[in-house]
Amino acid sequence: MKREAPIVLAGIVGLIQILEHFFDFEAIAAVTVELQNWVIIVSAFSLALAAINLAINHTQKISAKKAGAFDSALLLITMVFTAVAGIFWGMESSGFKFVFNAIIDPAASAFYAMAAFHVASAAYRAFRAHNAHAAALLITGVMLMIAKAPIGEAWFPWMPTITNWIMSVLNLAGVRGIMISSAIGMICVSARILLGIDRSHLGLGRD
Amino acid sequence: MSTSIVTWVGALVTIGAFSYLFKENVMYRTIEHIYVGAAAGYVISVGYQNLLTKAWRPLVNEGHWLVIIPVLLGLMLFGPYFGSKLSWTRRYPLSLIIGVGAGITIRSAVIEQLTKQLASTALPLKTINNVLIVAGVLATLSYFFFTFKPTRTLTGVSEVGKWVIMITFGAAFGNAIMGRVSLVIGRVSFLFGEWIHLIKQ
Amino acid sequence: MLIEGRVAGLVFTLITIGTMLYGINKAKSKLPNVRRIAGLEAIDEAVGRATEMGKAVFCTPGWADITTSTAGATFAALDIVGHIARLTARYDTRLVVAVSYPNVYPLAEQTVQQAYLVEGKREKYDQDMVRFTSSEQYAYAAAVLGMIQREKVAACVFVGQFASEAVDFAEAAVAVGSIAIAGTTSTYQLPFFAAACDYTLIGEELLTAGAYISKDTARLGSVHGQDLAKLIAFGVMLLGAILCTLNINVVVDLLSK
Amino acid sequence: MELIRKLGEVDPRWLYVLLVLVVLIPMVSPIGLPINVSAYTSNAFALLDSLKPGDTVVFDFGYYVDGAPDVEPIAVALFDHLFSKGVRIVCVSYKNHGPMIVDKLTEPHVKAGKEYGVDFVNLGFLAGGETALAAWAADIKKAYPTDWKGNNTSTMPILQGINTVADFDMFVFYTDDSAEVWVRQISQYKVPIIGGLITVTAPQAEPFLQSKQLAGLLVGLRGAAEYEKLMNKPGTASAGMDAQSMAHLMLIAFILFGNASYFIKRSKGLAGKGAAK
Repeated sequence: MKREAPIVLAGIVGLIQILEHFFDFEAIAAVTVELQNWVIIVSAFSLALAAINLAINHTQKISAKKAGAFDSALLLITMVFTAVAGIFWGMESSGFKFVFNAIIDPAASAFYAMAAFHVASAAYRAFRAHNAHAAALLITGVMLMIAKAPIGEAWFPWMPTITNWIMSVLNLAGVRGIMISSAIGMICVSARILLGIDRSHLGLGRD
Repeated sequence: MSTSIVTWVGALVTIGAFSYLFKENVMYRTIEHIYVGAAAGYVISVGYQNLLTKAWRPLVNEGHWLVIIPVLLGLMLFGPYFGSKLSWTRRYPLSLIIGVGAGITIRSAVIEQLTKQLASTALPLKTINNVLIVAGVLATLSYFFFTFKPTRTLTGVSEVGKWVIMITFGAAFGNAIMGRVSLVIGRVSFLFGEWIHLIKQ
Repeated sequence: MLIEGRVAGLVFTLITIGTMLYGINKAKSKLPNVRRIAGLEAIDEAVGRATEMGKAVFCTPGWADITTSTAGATFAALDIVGHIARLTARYDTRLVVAVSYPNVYPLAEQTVQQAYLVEGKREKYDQDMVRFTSSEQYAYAAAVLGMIQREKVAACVFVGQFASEAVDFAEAAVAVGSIAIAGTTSTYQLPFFAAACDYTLIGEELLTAGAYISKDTARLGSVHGQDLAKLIAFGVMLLGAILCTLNINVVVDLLSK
Repeated sequence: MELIRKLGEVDPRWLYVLLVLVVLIPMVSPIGLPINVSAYTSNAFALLDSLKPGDTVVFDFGYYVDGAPDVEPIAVALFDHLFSKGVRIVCVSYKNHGPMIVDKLTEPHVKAGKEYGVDFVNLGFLAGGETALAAWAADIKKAYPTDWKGNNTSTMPILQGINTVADFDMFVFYTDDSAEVWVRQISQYKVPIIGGLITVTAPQAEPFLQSKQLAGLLVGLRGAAEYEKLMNKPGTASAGMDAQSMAHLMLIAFILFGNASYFIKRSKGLAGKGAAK
């Protein structure tokens, strides 16, 4: 029972979503939206899960006096401060806004921009025409980069015409082919979950 | 030079993060941990705010008793923290989220990403572009046939598909690099514009 | 009753699920044959090369948890990790596996251990083979980069879900002169992998490779069922285009019903 | 030949410094290269320009601050454009950084006299991803009983007469992900959708444009620069275009050099890679 009930629950709520979309039943429509709003509430709880895991993990590191205990303490202090500021002073408060604008925004942006630097070194050391397929990829990519930079347009005025054609014909065909294939894949994965064939997401073994 | 403390702290954070590009160091590790902590705290605040508007106020102010069900389900997510005997509790809220999500995926993917795409590919084969689009989609799709007998035709068509896919990746590659460059521009403009005013705004 | 404009969607839902169930049912009596997947064959070759050179094989099942929608990619990746572990056990090659999420760690450990057991090399299994890094993106990425540089690897396999760290990994593998094989369903990272790595498993190829290695009836059967659904889609588009050329719009009309 | 081979082995840290310089110099002393407006941008501009005073539009913020440099300039330009036309804007957030971003972007307009709750509103973030999007699209006031600041949405002037997403005149989303989620959940409501996309994911939206599931696309910093040009109001995006040009040239040069060095090495049998095929 304990194993079957969650699977049945997933199946029923999923089926309701599907039926409501294709059939015109007033009663189901209300239930569907209600269920969706329940998901919002449960998801709001789940936002705390990752934070709790993180807190437990780092508390253990501190109590075991492992290397990096200082970093862990720093992490916990910032986390508690931010959460307290957000909950008690409110997310409109200047303390909370300070954390967002002075720490989260620049740090996230810097970490993400770091990937751009790695692209530069990868352009230099890794993006190789090691076979014909990779050559086709690189040539298309470089043409696009020329066409989208104002200086490239000035030097090769015909380049944007070619790249626009590539985008709206060849690229369109490739993306659509991949999209159709993965849409069918997505439907099958979801259906296997709703039918209880795939239950790995619930930690119930992979049968 | 900027006189805003937010800009100054932000600049130090940015430089600290970028210092990793030269060598893993204490400053980077410090910034990383502060950031991860702040981001977690931010998410907790957002979650709390959501619960306030979606669960607490409707329940207390308007008497929507039905809200108790998702609240209980939400609390069940935390069962496993109170001993492995309670690890089953988490399956129910997960089932709700996954079940509704799977249903929504099926119902919208099948129309927006399947039937509408099929209809838009049924183009009159009267221009070269249309022929290329139809042939390209079919060839790409056949690259993802995995279990059919590999006849010479199928292998040939899927090889064409692989070329189309590579050109598609080429387009994505060019765009990806462009997007990443914008990110560097953003940071350079912050450090040298907003912070030390070298770039005239 | 039926909502206008969504009938074709309903029909295709039923067709897709129907072919999938048919495929799974058929697989119970006979597993379908899966076509050659170049990236998968390259793994055997890469392990062989590492063995010859006396160097290590590195792999990672990506940066994703098993409770999210990308679980499929992670499970397929774990199947490939198991496959690699059997090869390294057979040839006595050193193996390093880096794991990101806590939930994935025990699964990866069990997978590798099981592989050594099956190959009769239990004593060769080493606790240090499967290493937990961090679920924080940059910490995970930094750890992986460190391992690739320090462990003198001759083959790198990156499979599963990846974000912006993909390009760093591919670049690191190239920098140490290792063969690089990658596979992911995250489409934005695929171009970087395809440009930098020797072999790339594209999207569903990864999922199919996982199903193929695991010999899991339901998953392999589903692959066959999906193929049938794709074949129907293929036919509908081809027919639609031909009829449309002859000014007959019946297929487009039916699809928008 | 030897030089090219050696150039292939430069310490990557020099490349990082070079990239910063290549971006910085044209920003300090702009070259002012002309930019051409693409058909995508002019089509999207024409659609947005056809909105009338009093029309109500959704802005859905689906990006995190880390992707902001590439996406946000589009949002900034559209706020300017639509507010100047007297269009009302309902802001929602698909990702949790959204509400803070909306606050920041609307601040100058509040100072210029736009009234909260009448000219625009910040409804905030809902957890639950695509399911949350589906929920509020179907019934906006049920999903958002209050806005981000705790005001009751049912009495808010800007939301009078609006129940589902179909009641809006246009739907604009900004994202650092792909357009698929919005096409899946919003396209069924027959409201024109315009996507403000991060550059990376633009190629994947192409089929939706051809099939008219999306009405228009604005892509990345370049798209924003073109939009600024159409509005005759150069801003941050236009300022970055010279830097973009130079960085592209540098990266193209890197790819060419890298490949030349690779082929020289390979011809001498020095490269480990490529031997596989």
